[in-house]
Amino acid sequence: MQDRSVLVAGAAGEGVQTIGDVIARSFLSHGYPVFATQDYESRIRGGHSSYRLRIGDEPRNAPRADADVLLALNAEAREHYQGLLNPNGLLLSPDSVDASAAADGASVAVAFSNLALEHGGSKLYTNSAAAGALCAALGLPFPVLQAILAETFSKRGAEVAESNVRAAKAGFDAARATLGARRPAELPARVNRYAFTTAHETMPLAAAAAGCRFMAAYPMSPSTGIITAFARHPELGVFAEQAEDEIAAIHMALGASAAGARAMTATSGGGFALMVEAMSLAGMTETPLVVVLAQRPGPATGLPSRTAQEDLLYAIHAGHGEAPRAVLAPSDPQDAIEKTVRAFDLADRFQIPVVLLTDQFLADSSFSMDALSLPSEIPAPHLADPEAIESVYRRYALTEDGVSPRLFFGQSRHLVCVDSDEHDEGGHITEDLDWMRSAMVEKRLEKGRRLRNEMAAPSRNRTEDAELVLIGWGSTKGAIDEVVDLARATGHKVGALHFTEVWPLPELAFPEGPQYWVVEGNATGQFARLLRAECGLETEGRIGRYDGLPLDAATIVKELPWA
Amino acid sequence: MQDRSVLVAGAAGEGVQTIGDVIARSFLSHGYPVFATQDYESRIRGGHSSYRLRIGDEPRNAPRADADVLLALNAEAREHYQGLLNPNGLLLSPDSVDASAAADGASVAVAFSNLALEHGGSKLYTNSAAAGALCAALGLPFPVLQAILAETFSKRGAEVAESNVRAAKAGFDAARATLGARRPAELPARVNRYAFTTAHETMPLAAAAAGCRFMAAYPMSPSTGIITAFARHPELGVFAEQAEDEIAAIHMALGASAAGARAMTATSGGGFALMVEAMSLAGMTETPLVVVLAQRPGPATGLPSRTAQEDLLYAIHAGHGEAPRAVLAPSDPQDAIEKTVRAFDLADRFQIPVVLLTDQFLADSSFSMDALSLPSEIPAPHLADPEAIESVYRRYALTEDGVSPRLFFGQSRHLVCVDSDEHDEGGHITEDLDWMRSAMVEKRLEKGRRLRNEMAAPSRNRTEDAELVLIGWGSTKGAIDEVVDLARATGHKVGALHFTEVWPLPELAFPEGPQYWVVEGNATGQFARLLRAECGLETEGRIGRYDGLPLDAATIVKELPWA
Amino acid sequence: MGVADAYRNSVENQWCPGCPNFGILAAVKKSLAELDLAPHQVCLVSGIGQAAKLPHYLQANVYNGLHGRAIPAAIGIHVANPELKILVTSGDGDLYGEGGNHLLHAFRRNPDLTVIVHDNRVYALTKGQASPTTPRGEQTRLQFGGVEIDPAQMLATAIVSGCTFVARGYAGDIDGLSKILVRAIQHRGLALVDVIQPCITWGNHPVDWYRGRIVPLPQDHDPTHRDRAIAAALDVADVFPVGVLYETAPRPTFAESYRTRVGAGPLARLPRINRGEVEARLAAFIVNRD
Amino acid sequence: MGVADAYRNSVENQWCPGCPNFGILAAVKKSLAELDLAPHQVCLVSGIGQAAKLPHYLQANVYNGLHGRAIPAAIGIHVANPELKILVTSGDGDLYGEGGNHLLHAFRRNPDLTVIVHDNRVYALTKGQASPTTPRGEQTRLQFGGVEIDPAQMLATAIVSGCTFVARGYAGDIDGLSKILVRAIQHRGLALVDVIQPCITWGNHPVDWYRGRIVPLPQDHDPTHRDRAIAAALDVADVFPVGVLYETAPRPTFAESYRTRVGAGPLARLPRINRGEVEARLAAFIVNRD
Ligand SMILES: Cc1ncc(C[n+]2csc(CCOP(=O)(O)OP(=O)(O)O)c2C)c(N)n1
Ligand SMILES: Cc1ncc(C[n+]2csc(CCOP(=O)(O)OP(=O)(O)O)c2C)c(N)n1
Ligand code: SF4
Ligand code: SF4
Ligand SMILES: [Mg+2]
Ligand SMILES: [Mg+2]
Repeated sequence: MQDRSVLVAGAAGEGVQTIGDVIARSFLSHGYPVFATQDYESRIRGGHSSYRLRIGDEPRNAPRADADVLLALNAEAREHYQGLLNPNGLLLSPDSVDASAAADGASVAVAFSNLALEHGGSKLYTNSAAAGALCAALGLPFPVLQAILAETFSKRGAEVAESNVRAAKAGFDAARATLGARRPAELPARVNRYAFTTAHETMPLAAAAAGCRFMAAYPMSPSTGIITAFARHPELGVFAEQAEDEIAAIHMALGASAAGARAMTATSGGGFALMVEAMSLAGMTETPLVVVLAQRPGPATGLPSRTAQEDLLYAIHAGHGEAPRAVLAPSDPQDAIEKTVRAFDLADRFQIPVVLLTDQFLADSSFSMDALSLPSEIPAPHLADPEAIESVYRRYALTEDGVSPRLFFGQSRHLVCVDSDEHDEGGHITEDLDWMRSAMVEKRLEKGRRLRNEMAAPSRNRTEDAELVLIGWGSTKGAIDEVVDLARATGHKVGALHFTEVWPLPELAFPEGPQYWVVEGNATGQFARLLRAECGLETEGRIGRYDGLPLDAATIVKELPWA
Repeated sequence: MQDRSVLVAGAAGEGVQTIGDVIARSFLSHGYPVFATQDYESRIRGGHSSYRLRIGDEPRNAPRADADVLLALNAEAREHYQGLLNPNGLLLSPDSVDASAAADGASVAVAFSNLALEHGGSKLYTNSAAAGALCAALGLPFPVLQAILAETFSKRGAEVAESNVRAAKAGFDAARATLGARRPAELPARVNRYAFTTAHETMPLAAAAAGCRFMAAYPMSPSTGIITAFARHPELGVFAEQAEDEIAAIHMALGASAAGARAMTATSGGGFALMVEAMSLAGMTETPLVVVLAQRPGPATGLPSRTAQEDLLYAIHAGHGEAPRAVLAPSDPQDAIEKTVRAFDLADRFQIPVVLLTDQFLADSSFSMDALSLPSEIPAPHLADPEAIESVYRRYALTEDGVSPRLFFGQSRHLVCVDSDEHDEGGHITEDLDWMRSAMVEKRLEKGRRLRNEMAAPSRNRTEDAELVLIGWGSTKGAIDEVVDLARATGHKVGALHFTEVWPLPELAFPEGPQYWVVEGNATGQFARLLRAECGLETEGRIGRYDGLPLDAATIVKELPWA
Repeated sequence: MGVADAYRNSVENQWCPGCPNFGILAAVKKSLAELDLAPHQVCLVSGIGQAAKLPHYLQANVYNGLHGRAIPAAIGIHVANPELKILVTSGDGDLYGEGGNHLLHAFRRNPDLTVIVHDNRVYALTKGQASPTTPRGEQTRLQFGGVEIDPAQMLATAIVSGCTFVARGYAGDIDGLSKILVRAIQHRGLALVDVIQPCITWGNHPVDWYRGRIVPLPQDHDPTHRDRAIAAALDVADVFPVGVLYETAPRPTFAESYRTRVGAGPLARLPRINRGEVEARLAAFIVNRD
Repeated sequence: MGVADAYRNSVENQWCPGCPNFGILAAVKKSLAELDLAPHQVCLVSGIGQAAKLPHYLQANVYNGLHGRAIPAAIGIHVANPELKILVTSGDGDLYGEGGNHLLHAFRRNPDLTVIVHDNRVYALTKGQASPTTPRGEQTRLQFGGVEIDPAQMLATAIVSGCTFVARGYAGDIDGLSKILVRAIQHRGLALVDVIQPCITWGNHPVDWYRGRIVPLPQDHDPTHRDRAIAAALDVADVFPVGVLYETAPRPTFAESYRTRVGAGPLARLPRINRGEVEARLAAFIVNRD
């Protein structure tokens, strides 16, 4: 099937997500990959929300803003979203619309709730009727939807499941009838299977696999899913505590880490602000810590349920004084697994805080992945052997690589002294400026230098012959890769460099020849500035998005020099 | 007199500062400028502390690490500091030292406390005896010291004053006797008069003059002097509140500002960390605010009583999301007056937070200034006239320059709505991504662009023919200017560019020709990175200090290419 | 006496239809009308959460700041313009959780504020986690096995910390609540009103469950009796005594002594300090002026 | 029973000679010796301040974190290694001011910690500003005209917040204090011990002034009686009743249910989760596996 964009729209609490999810699963079970994004307001009921599905033959895990099919659950949703409908698109809604509104496309009215009442026995099944109609409009055989509905509602008893299926069938039939000749050919089944999930769903699993045992956090969109996953799955063995505030959360995690547990926290920009002092503390006490910073548009409360890449320089620089840290920005659910495992490893080996920089787009978008897997090797914790330490243990022993053997509180008879002041090797407060202070600064910096040598170079997509190289980082990879394909298809030699390890940046060369353009989800060009500061790269162009929505290929293409 | 460096050393609580201050005032009243720095540990009693005076014919407000004269109040102090004594230096201490310890210099033992007991009647006057000895060693006529002592102790009654003077005279006489032929010529009186003070003492006065009416802060070295000045001088009319924590401090100040009061807070890096979320809030709500960030070495608790320039990039980037702010880094007590007034003005005109980036060196060092003065014009607050607003007032009205007319709560019948979410012009929460969000982002950015156009270029010191240009910022100006003079004196064409407005950086050109070297009080070269990111400047060299002590000319000169 | 309608504005309300927050909004308007306060004399201050959106839904000055930070902002506003009647309206998570320290120290400062806590025992805006008042054992969207720690006792804490007006109200009783609010607003100093506000979306109990458990304080409740007030404050296992639990003679309010020095009215209206006075102080740094 | 000398280390003490902090240090050592705890079984956690330097001055594990943040760090340590006896030793500014929110919520969580507050009624390390316990009217190096707000009542707050062990001690009475500490350390759950610790450098009263005002609780003081305990906690105008003010049956301690699941001992010793189990969960994301 050709690449299709389907938008399900309604008010919060109206079931948009349920419908979207059912349709997504139906296509997936039929063998077609789906990419799904969510768009919702910071409220519990009402307003506008949508679930967008992108369906095709091959996974294309990148957002599309336009819609080939729009299912509007009510008139307000229709009005709000119909501008996105493509010229030949199809509008499905409960009320009929005058021709002009649906322009060249088709408008199909199906009275979802009446059908639900009539055939399911209750208006409660309205969403299933709508899903049925959507199914018809997309050429999906009804039994596929039926199976998914049955599975979805089985927990609520056979009767509920059957009523849903009946309502769906009614919607399906009604839509088919109304569509008449315009109804699409029936989609053949395929054998392909995809893992369908979000990065914030894979990260807690990866953390558990990496040995994480302690998580404290304070709820904040779009990060709350991380702690929720640990709480929902106590079998993962991760102690998960909702703290009284973000300050407590990160200090609990640091305490746990000093006591030997692999520990993490998760928050968004506003909560991270409250953790800044502790980020500096982790640098000073050399305590491993993983912090998920899930970005949303700011400043301040901003747009709590939207996406952005505005916190890059903040994540890098937030903390007084100078100490090394790493910032990793995963690009998809599989990459998020790898980066999470790597974050715990880097944190532990270099005894530093590591930030996993995600965003609402990554948190809420479900990708279709051929497979999800753990790294073949998950590094063991890097704790020292107490037996190997003769005489007195010194937590901050000066070593060649700046990393001191780490013991935890109560690991053995060796006493461990962790201190936030400038300290001597034993961890006690020092005022020795002649030597100790500088030695400790250099110790910490040396870790940073070695860390830098380990940071990954960006991935490359068709850069060999590229005349224009798009540079991106984090969650925009899918969109940028799509731009490369679109541009190549129209004869433009475009390539892409994509960074998922954004701090510290390794030694990098940017060969002369192509133009370099940075594409990122902010207004001030933060990564472009970083590249200039760190690599001296002068970029020719910048494409930024800062309206709260994810970067999509069409938006990027419009800004390219030949557009 | 030639440039002399005098070091008074002892334990905390032993009176080092009193002696230093008395000697400094004596020289000043005799017509000689003094530059005084303090070096102390983060404790209340014991340990090592020193007061260093630099005395000469012309003001040279820059630290010297070496000492021509060392007054050690006890044996530990002597041992700790005598390495700083110059080959021909003079050591004054209560106990005699074997010749080897005082190398080529002279060692003079004066039993301060015995003299105090004998002549003043109590060991309480030991410090005055020591001051008297120092006075003799420096060639200062005794009556000068006598007058200052009398003035200093007059509050405690005539008897105390007289006893101090007697003890001082005994110390003076004893030292003169011991010095014998080595005693210096008597210093002639001069008519010159200098203002002698620190930047943290002038800033509260400048703030009051600028109309500041509200200050909330939480104690933290080296910033505590700012709020203390307001509390000590209620006549300044500035309401000063010690908050329960830094978070409360900055939110109180923001509330007061929204209610129309010019408001400020002051803290150090660790406290600023707790204010980061509110910095972002100030950006979003467009609430004017002045924040003094007095730097000390980090990370974490670090060295609480020492100095550093480690918080530059942090001050610039601390806050989620993107909004304009200004960072000003004054270089001396007069500049601090100007920058403080300017900070309130910029904050008010652009409705942004402004950081005044100082450090422990600026907080605790007393400069000799020819004069201190307020700017000839102190701009009035930039509040709108409620009468001029027709119909409904909109706090965030979109305007060409991005600045909306500002009314405060209760100023008139117009209602003011201040909001931390993305908002519409009226200040109410918006989820309009089609237009309002981008318009508000651009509004805020436009303020930043205009702010940038107003930022001052660096000051220049002999750059016209310079082959090597030293670039500095903030408190290092005196030291770098001294380097220029020293280098020129040895035939090296050195010049200096000094920045006191460090963010945003204005459009700047760095003509080809000279080498550019950045000199700053940190280990990672933060300003050098900033210049590269903002101006594309490739610097040839970097000189950093990160041991907790202020940059001094000798330390810089040692790092120059020909050294 | 004004009419509550004078406070109506046209901002779209984002609360769930039927949420008892509407009752609090109505009671706030009613009490302001009763006290004949014009919208521009009132400033509503909030943090972030469902409750914290309240200030947007009526005509008044609004300071909608950060999560947990309403109290210090309100204190700053109070000092800068004492002519304003300031109401803090925010959630239990906001004021007792993230902002707990500010409330604790506000009791000490005693600024002239009315603090209205929408106590829905849940973090509603973030979709259903435990708040500091969620009872032990209750399941939430994060505490799946039930909350494992005890609830905070902020009313009792207020009483022992020197707060001179402590009340509990019910969002479902607009008249009763507005009567409490009128007294709270009139009270000089900090007045704390915890309002039981069932969340019909994330709460574990329907409104009915609460309604049956809301009981007025006993007729003979003596609001000046500390121990009885504490007992009534703590006593929320299965019944919520509603009314003014504690009220004693007002203590000095915050910034009073500063105010006697500089005079009344907004600080922004005070004349700037005389330039000469600052110049004299700068001149005083000159050592040994003759 | 061990000897206090076993805890002596060679770190230079930075306190002022004669400071009653030395008494607290001695009492801590004495109580640890009494309980026969080896240094490696003990972890001392502090924030920043003069008091917070205590952990450096004896042989034990040390976590000297940030100002105000000892409590959450101690909670994290407690969860990660329940085998440790954890003592938080920090200042009144640290624990009641900057860290007030953590203490408030720690009462709810009830982790098995002993919290020792060096209550010198001043911010000593920053040179003499008011602390949350400085009485109204007292002059300081910042409150020149006298403190204008009321002191915090954290002992009473602890009592109403569910803390099951609340005591007041005196730094000048090493024996008496160490007896209280022994009970506090033995108590299951959070034990709060506020120690009157005159600051001889910045304090407004000499040690003698305090000594005369330190009185033991009345013989018949019933530590299970809430109202009496509150009265004794609040009653510090000119007399300091010393002893265990409040002690009731221990409540469940923090993380108990997690611990029953994963077993005892340090989390670092637990085996890592089975790789296959995580892989199975990843595989479960595949829609419609056949
Ligand atoms: C610093 C910070 N942390 C977390 C959040 C996310 N957040 C928004 S509202 C809220 C909880 C709201 O609960 P409550 O105050 O009880 O209000 P309710 O929604 O229940 O009315 C949280 C945690 C935030 N906005 N800022
Ligand atoms: C975030 C932060 N704010 C402020 C400080 C400065 N500071 C250090 S100790 C201290 C107060 C100490 O008072 P207290 O806890 O009572 O201990 P004491 O010195 O009296 O023993 C303060 C404010 C800091 N280190 N960190
Ligand atoms: S989520 Fe709960 S508290 Fe929020 S508006 Fe809905 S019902 Fe009310
Ligand atoms: S300043 Fe006070 S509390 Fe600190 S050591 Fe000295 S006497 Fe003790
Ligand atoms: Mg709530
Ligand atoms: Mg104290």
